[in-house]
Amino acid sequence: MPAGFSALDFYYILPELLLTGGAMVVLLLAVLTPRNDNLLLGVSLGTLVASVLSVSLFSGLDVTAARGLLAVDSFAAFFKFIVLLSAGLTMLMSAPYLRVEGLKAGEYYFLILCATLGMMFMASGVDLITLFIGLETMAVSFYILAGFLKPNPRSNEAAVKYFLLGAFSLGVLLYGMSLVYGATGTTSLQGIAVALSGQSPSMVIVLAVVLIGAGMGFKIAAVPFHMWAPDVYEGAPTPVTAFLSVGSKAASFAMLLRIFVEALPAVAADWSALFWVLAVLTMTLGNIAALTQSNLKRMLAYSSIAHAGYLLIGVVVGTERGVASMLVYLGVYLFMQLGAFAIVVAMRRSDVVGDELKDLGGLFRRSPAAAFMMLLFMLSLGGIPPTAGFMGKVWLFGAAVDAGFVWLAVIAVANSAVSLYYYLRVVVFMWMHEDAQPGSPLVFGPAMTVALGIAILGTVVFGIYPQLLFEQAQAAAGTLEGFSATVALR
Amino acid sequence: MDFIWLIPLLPGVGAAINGLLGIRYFSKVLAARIACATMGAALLLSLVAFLELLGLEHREHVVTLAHWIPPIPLETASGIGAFEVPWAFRLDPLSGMMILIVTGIGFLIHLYSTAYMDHEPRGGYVRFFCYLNLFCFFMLTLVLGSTFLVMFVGWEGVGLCSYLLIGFWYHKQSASDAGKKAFIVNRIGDFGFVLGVFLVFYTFGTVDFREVAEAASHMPVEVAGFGVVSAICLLLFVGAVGKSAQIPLYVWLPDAMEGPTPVSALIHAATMVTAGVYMVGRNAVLFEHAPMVMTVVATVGALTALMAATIGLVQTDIKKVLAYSTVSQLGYMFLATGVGAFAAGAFHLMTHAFFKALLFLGSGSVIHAMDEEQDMKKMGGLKYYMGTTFITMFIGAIAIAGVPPFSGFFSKDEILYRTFLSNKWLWGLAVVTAGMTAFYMFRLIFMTFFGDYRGPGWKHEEHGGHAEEHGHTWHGPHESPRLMTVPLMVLAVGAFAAGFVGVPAALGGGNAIEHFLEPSFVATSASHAGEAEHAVAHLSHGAELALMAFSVLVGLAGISLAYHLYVRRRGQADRLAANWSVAHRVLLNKYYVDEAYGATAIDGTMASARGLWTVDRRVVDGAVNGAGWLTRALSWVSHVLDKYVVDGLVNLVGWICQEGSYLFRRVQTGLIQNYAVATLFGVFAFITMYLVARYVGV
Amino acid sequence: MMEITPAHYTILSAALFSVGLIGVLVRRNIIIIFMAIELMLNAVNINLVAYANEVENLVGQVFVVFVIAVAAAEAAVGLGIILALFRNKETVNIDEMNVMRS
Amino acid sequence: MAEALAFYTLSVLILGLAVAVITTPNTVHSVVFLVLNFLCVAVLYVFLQAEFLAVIQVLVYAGGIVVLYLFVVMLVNLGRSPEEHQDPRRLGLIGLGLSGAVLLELAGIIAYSYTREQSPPVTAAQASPVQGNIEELGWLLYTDYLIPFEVASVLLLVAMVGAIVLARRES
Repeated sequence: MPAGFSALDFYYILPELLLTGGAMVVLLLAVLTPRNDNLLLGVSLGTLVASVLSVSLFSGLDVTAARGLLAVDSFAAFFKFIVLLSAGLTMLMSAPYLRVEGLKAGEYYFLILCATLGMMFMASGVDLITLFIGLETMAVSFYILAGFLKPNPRSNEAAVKYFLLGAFSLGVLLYGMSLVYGATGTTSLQGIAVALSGQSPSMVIVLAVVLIGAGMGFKIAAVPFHMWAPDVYEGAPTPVTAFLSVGSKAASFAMLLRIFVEALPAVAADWSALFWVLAVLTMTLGNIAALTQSNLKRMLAYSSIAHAGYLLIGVVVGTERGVASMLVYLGVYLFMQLGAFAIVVAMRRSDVVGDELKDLGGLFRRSPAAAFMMLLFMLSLGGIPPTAGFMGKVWLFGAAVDAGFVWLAVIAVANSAVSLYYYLRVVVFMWMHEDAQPGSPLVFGPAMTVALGIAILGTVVFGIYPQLLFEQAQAAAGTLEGFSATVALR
Repeated sequence: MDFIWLIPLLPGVGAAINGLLGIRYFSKVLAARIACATMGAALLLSLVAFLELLGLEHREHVVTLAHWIPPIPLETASGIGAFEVPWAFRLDPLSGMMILIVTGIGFLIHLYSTAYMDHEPRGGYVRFFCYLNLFCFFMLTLVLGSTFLVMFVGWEGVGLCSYLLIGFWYHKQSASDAGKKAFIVNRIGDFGFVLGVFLVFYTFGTVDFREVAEAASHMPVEVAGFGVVSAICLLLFVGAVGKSAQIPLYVWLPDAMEGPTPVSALIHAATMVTAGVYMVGRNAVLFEHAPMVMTVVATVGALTALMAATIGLVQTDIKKVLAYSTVSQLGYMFLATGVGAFAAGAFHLMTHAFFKALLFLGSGSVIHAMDEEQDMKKMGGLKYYMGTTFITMFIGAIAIAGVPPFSGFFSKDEILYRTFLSNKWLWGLAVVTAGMTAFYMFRLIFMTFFGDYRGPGWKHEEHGGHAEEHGHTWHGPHESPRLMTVPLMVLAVGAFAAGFVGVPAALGGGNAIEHFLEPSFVATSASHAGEAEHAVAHLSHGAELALMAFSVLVGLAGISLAYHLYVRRRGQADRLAANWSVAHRVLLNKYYVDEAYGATAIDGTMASARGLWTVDRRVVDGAVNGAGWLTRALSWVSHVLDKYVVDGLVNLVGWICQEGSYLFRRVQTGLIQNYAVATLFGVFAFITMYLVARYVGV
Repeated sequence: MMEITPAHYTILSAALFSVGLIGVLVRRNIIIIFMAIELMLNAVNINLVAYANEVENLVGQVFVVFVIAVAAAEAAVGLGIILALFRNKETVNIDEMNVMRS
Repeated sequence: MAEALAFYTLSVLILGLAVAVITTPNTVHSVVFLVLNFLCVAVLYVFLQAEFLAVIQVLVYAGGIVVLYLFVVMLVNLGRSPEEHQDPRRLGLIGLGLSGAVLLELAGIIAYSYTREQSPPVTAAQASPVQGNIEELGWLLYTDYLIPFEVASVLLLVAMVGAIVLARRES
């Protein structure tokens, strides 16, 4: 054991260790029993559950481990729960999809687990190097997953687009990080904050803010760095799209918050302005572009862009309230977005692609249960009470008003009103259109049923009783450091 | 009385059962029974709750079901407040009256629909009842909700149901367009409402109606300036304008008639569209503290009433006449609230619910009898075929025209009286509207039920042609089945008798409803005692009676004018020329010129013999001519406004969004490098922004 | 001019970064675009090493090790993706990859 | 003086080779220029007291990555020029202009702030128990940065699995 690395450090990275171990086991099983999909799913889910349990061991702590490279705090725990849950739901909805598409389950689950591992380091890293390597682990896994449907040219194209633009934005991000290192001489977030405090921020730091903002903006699909998202979301396998739009986005937000709130409070006024512009552009363009989409996955892609815009409000606000409400929104977004994608996955059958809006036609007559669930997800995405989406919006927009960003809140409310149009358009298709495939109801396997059940439960329960989520989010936001300076500079 | 939460829930359960199971498995009869049973049970519960309410000292009962939004610290004008919202329902006189209206009329319309929708295929039939029940669920949540947010749940929900039901026959392009239009227009209103609620919380630190009223009652009345309360009220009123179809957002309601007729009766006449009036009444204390907004409310109400009435004069589609009439009557209610007569507004809301639901259902019966024909020019003489419908609709028309002792008289007169006390100009507008209302309602009655039958034939040669397109044979106009006429009769009784709860003091009554509703419009029961000091000025009973007589005379004049034009003259005309029977197709003034000319030319000798009477008549005709021309001009102006300004605005918003959407789609070229260029452009723009901000100094 | 400061290295790195940018934006051969991205990463590395030299700690060099590792990983995956694409479409021209748009 | 001479020579070489990489029509030539570019950068590292990185640069970049490129270039040998088809909607010139503008901004800001702030913040160099660049770097990698190091190994495993999954021909 190297000097300065104690047994405690290994204890603190137990969730990550379990996940890595599980991933290796899955990879081995994929070689030994390549056709046993259920076993692979079981082991993968078991790994996730074990990881969740071990995360909850540390949920009340607030310490740094591994020589100051990782934070074990409620903030990290909250995001780990989110990414692990989204990975679990993704796997559950993948099971039938893999069967229909005839994909190899072993490598697929392995890559999902590795992407999750990267996300967990993004959530807990407090050093630019850790964050960067976590981001890359996630991104490389997603490059492969996006192109997992090898015979499908759309999937190829999605992979190429995501890969090239991802590598490009990585260059921009790294350039910004190198500037920060040059100005402060350290990569530790804490160290950066200390080095920058007490001096008027130089233009180089502002330059770094823009470059890092652009690099992270790419990952969360913020306008104008969003353009990959619709194409990649459309071409990638649907469960991967779901995971990309929830897990990847959540982890990137964690990393973004860590970098900007913990390391760069000295230039809070600057990045707050940057994200103000990004938030307005993102939600407006996302919603308006979604209005006329005919492909369901593409529409959900734009919707997820718009939601990134709402989430950015929490970053703009930058206070503990703002971050807490953003976390609530992320928690809510997880259920509704994954639920909507689960329905899209359920529409996929050997003879039907099922990701066009018109494929939903008459779903209410074919599968009333599926239609009602989709209705709930759409209402929640649109922010209609009493669904969870409404709660998230109330808190988020309330935080914005509270911090004096009234115009931002007004724009966000107007955007929500616009967004209702295309969400309800889905409802119109399900209820008021001719049956697209008469007489063939959707079939939910057990895995899909569980996934949909969890998504519905989250969407409804957090709409009626959001207390639990609020408490967790507040505790998580409380452990993020650097607010005092942010508030002072607001 | 803790069971009041069951009242909204029961229809909700009905909707859930029919929606989840019924569409696949239930027969028509079973689905209809479930829907009607849940509504019936809700009606019974409402009655019980209402009776218990009468026995309460404070006339108020709040039931908190569960926590909804846990306390969220939010900044308000007076420090940090806890934004906490429970699932709470409030039963007080206003909501008590509303639940009776919603469940009572709702139940009748459910019954009526079982027969009216009978020719729908099974799936559509069950779907219809599912929506209808769902609507009642949301509507009852709206009226029972004890906070702005619970009300908002219902507010959005009824909007959704309305949207679904307008587009019920979605394969009809016009129907789905109308649904879309309703949706877009209502979004504008909702935007105002949401902002208003935000501002309410910011100002008062609570969203509970009672607490807001308490807090507002301690604020100064904003007589001179436009303060925060005025801002709140204006925003809330924007919401009400959208929901209750007032200028300038009324355009969706006439189009909403694309929905099935029972829907028009329930949602677009009796209940949902009155939600705006209800909401303003609910916040009476707030509005009383914002006199400027009150003036806006009254003016908008009066103008809407007048404008919609003028349009109603020239419509020939039976449902369109009723739709404009509804807009006009809603304007009346806002006029009442705007002059501070909240009780009168609510009273008119109730009587209107009866007679307008009656008229709509009656028109549905007529349309049913005429095989889906809605054009009054193709009706006529129907009283010989469908006596019950005729008599009940006639009662409704008398009620809306304001003839004593029918219900409309009392409520309308109360509004006119209070308006007279407050603003003579608005009173003038309202009286003119009352005359027009009487005219066009009886024009409707006369065109539909009197004169000769002008519809398609059915007896011999044309027997198959028209009817068999619909898949069933039509045997000519006929009375509707009992399930449809019984609700008509019940409503007719209501339309006749509902006014007696509010007989004014001048007629020896006690104006019971006003005293009953009063607690809902004041801050506390304590300040109720001090009500006398801000009591409005009174006229002597004699003057009041004179006003009353005047308004009745105006109503009667309207009726007699309609009779003059659509019954008497036509009879005369029939003897004169064979083609006279389609004269009502001709525009009003032209009709008169021709008629007068024909009368003088052919009956010239008779004319000289009649002497003075003819001169009289010419004067009258001339005046009518002028009025007709003016009306047409007004209608035209309203129509142009409607089509190019209001529609234009709505379309513009939609157009901008749509074009923006296409623009963004064009930018999305699919070329990776263009995406990278966009990223680079973002970087460049942001760096430039900072450079400019820092070194140029903006 | 004669004294070589870290600013010199940074400006060299910025220039190399921009050359990479231009390569990404104007070439149509995916493989060359990919090489241009490698140039961008190299610019970052020069920056980091120069700064590490300036601030006299090795964290920057450690960072470079990781950047190189990531570059290797990306190269492997990226070339795999290009191969898979080539099998389907028989092209490596980036302009022929716009099936999904608008 | 000598340092300046070396720096400017290397700079010209690095930039010139980079421009050659992105302008040569022949892909194989491009790869060769890339190798030369990497070697020049490695020399630059030696000047900056980063000997270990110089070695890595040669081994991993020039030796490993570039060979991979060559393989792929051979594998996707096309019958026609890969640049034959051009989409008219592509904003190549705008990209060129923007790149130039961003370069100007970057260089301007860096040069400006360097002349303004002559005292770069120097944090305390971490005390290391060993001497020499390579030992020190190794020490740091296996103590302070052990976690990212291990994650990087997972990342490389992912890349390996991914490359196999993507490049394998389906039977």
